[in-house]
Amino acid sequence: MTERPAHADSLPPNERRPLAARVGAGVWGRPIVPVVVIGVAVVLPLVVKSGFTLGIFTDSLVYVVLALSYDLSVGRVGALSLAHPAFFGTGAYAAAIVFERYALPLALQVLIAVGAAVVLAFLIGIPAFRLAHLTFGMATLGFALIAELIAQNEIGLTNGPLCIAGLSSLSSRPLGSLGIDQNGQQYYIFLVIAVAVAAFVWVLVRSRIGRAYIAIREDEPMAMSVGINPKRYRMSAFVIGAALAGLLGAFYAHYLSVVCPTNLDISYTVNLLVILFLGGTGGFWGIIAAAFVFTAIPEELQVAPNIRLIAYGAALLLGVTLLPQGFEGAAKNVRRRLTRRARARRA
Amino acid sequence: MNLFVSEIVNGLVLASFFALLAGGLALIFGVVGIVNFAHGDFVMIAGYFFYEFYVYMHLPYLVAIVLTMLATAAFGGAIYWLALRHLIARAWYAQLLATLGLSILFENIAQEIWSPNARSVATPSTLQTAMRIGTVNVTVQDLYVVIGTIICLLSLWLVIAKTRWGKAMRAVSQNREACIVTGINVKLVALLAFTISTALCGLAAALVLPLQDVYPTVGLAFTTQAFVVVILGGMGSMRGAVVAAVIIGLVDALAAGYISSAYTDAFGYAVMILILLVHPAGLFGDPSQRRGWVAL
Amino acid sequence: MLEVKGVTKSFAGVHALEDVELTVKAGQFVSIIGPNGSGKTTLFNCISGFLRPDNGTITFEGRPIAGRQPFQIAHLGLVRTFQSVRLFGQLTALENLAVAVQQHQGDSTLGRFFRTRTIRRHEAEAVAHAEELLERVNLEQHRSTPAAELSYGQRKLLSIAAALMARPKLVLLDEPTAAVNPTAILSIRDILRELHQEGQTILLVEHNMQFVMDLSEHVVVLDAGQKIAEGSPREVREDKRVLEAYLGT
Amino acid sequence: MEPDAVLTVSDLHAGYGDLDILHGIDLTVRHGVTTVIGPNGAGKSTLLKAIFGMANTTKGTVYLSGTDLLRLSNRRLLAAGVSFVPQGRCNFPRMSVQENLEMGAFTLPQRQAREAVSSIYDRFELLSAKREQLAGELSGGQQQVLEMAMSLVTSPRLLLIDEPSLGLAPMTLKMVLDEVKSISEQGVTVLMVEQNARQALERSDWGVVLELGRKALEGTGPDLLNDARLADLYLGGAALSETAVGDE
Repeated sequence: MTERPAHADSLPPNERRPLAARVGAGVWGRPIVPVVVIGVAVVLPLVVKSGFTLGIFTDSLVYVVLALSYDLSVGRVGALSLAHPAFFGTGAYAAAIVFERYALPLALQVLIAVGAAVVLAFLIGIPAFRLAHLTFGMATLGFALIAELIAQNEIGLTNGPLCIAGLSSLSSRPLGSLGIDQNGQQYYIFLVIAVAVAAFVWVLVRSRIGRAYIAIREDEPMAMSVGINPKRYRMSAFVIGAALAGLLGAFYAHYLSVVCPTNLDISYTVNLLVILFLGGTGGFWGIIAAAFVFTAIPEELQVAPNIRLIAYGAALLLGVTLLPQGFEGAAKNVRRRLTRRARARRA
Repeated sequence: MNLFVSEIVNGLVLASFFALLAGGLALIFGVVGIVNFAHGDFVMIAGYFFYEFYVYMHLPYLVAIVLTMLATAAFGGAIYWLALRHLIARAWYAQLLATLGLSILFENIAQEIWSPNARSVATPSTLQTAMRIGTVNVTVQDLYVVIGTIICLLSLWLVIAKTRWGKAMRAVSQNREACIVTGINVKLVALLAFTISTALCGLAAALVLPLQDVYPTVGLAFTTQAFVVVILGGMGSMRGAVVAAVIIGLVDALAAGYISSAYTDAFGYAVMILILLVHPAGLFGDPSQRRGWVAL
Repeated sequence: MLEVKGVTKSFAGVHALEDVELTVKAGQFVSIIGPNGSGKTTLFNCISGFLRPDNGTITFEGRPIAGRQPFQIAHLGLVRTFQSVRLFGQLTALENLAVAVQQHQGDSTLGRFFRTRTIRRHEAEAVAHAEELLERVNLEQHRSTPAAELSYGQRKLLSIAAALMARPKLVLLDEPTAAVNPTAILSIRDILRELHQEGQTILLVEHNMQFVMDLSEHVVVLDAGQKIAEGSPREVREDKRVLEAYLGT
Repeated sequence: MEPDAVLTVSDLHAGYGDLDILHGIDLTVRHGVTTVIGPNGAGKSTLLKAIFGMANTTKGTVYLSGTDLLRLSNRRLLAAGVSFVPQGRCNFPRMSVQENLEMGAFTLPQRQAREAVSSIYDRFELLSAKREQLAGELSGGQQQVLEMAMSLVTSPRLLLIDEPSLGLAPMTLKMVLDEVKSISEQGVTVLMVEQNARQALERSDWGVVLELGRKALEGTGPDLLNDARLADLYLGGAALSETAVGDE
């Protein structure tokens, strides 16, 4: 028996918490940040004329959605799955296959893509969640690898390494009539998806479901003792994240107009882990910022891919070693230290 | 029958490679207490070392093998002291991410130094001689791999079982606090274990290189294979790692021979997942280990 | 209300509990005491579902609960606290209470997400109840403070409030005074007394004898996994075997 | 400093991280067995850990006949003649008794280590019969004896033992405490923390009672056992200090 209570320092109460953190207050909290961010994102294509640069921002939006959906499992319930690209790729393949064979409309393709990702998430999750920590991660990695091998080898279904090509690209007639070109239209479509998914995640994590997620991540026994079934909630975060990735995959297939086995590749996982852990797992704005920083900046600077990866690797190694809580956590620490110092000065 | 026996031989060669990889990984996990996701990259780098010594400098085969082991061990020890030892008290997922970063770093630095192209090593023709054992062709190389592995693992076992520092390694893996009060230098023991583990990577690379090309991104595949084996054997158990290496090696080889070579890796994973569902802690793991999820 | 019969639990061959009997009647305040390693916490863990007893039965309001999952037991109205404060540090005091009410209403998952009118009403009620409890434990001015920033004693109080959020029929309190400063102990004592006077059934595990003797109607003494005495606080205090259990024989 | 003092602790403040547990302990340990008792959370284990450099010491001194212990690394402490048997299992369960003792002698030169281990076998016949058995397969009491033996391999002058009776059956407990007593009779000064106050104090030359990080009482074993205040401290009668909850 240790004689040490877990934590005994007492800080003065912090009354200046954002409204959104209070139960019963509006879900949206201070609207200023999202309004500014969305505003900037909307006017961006009017400023940025280069199709290349706009494409980079579109890619960043894709990573925003992937990272936020992946974080539901990694950051919110603490299940370090390594299978997220499998859901994304499955969504893309599902949409591509039903488009190619039955020419279904986009809405149906998206539904089917989400359905396929959800089914796969249950297939992976049911056995994998019987395991824990690293074994869970390795089991999900195994499933992800099997999914990629299927995409590579089941040529009758996926064309294998030759990819499914010739998908109609995304466009929007109303935007076209406003004189926005193809690149701009695609950008706006992904902007709408990203805003919708971000809003969904924001509401979800502030609902009672989100509070249950935090509860089981922070303290599973305590969560159980107040009546929360950890298995069910952990699975739900995993499956919801998969559904969002599948949805994104369907649109992404049309954005690239081609789907290849590399869409399921583990290299996505590596990028996403960099974004999540340096942006701060279980966060929101930190992840969004990191998705942009780690996607747009290296692309825009046209850094050679392996130099960029050297930087990623170093960032991950040093970041995890030196900043245990990511950017957001580091920023919070700095803020806390500053307020404490200010308070001390006042006193 | 012929196919079966020759696949068993392939399986044993594969198993030897896995045993060296996974044995080292288990040693790091058990003694140092780090989940090392850059393990396969040490093999990749060792592959290039071997290439430099053997192909570029034309050193004799055995000399090149020994030099590769020494160089990899020195390199591993240095990396451990500079970077990895700071991760000891951290959670497993933080270790996984940091070493994943290290792996990306190695991979791309290797690309800068040695180019992304695959390199292969032509072994001395004497090694490629095929011998007929019964009805099956076995190359001298195959025998070298299996026998070299067995000798290496046996001597490692002797070191761990009989020597003072070997015993200290076991002691550290069993009870860190007790080590502190008995005055065992835990930091030095961990460094030693890491160095031995990377020496095994060096041997694995030098033995197997003629059978497998080396290229900068090959490390991640080695790492995941090593993890499959170590998790199946039970984290931190050297014995488990060796047994699991034989299982996975044979399964991979037989599946490649009889079912489909395209899905070889998938069978290893499938076996791991199936066995884990029955033994969640692996074959020789400690089932009392607490369940844990990422908590930041 | 709670009946524990013949409960036995051993770890690696060592009997942590041997044939323990315990009854808690509705409205009663019962305490379990005993020296270190006497099996108090093990008994608690068996009752709250964190351990499965090797033998024996545990019934709560006539329903057998031994071996059920902790969250299922919580649903039946039997809620516990922990010896080391377990709270969700990132969440505010009020949110910690809100999490605690999670599962006790039959809301649909979709409803929870879209915050239908019923949900909003339930949440409003829950918030009102939480405010009330915060006031009870004198934390109303800390409603928006993250739990990690509260003092240890305040967090203990908050965790008791969290257990009460679900309006449990029986609360199990695991050492509420451990590592708490003397003033906070007094306020915990007053709060528990008040709760009990209002009819709350309470089962307490505690080291602080003063606290136990002050509050309980009935005391059960465990030593080396066995019940060695029980009765009113006075009877127990005068029991020779109890003193021996503490000072050794 | 008193002439017969082996260990002198003065005004020791220690804890973990930001948390202070000991609030100024003064203590003189003389030859024989000194037992520290006290309710949970009193800081008993922290006291031993602080002496062995395993807690965060913020103030105070610890002298072992003139040597300041607080500045020493654990290996230096062993060389200075201090050994520590922490609470809970402190052996290597999947190593043999022989190997465990060798690990206890890790800081000694090889030859000296061999001699030390064989003299331990002469001292503990129980262990001598079980050289090749795995430590994890011994009974709880035997493991406790093994752990004490491991810490005696370095021939310490001062032995710190934290709750040797933890989790032991009553009969084994007596055996272990008798062993502690006989260790002290062979010239090793023992500072022991023990829950089982009566059993421990009966075998002690001096007893110290801690409460909430301060020294509450001290005296010879029998004196303390007959002190009414001790029972109150454990069973909460009249308040021993201002910290207890007031009676109705």
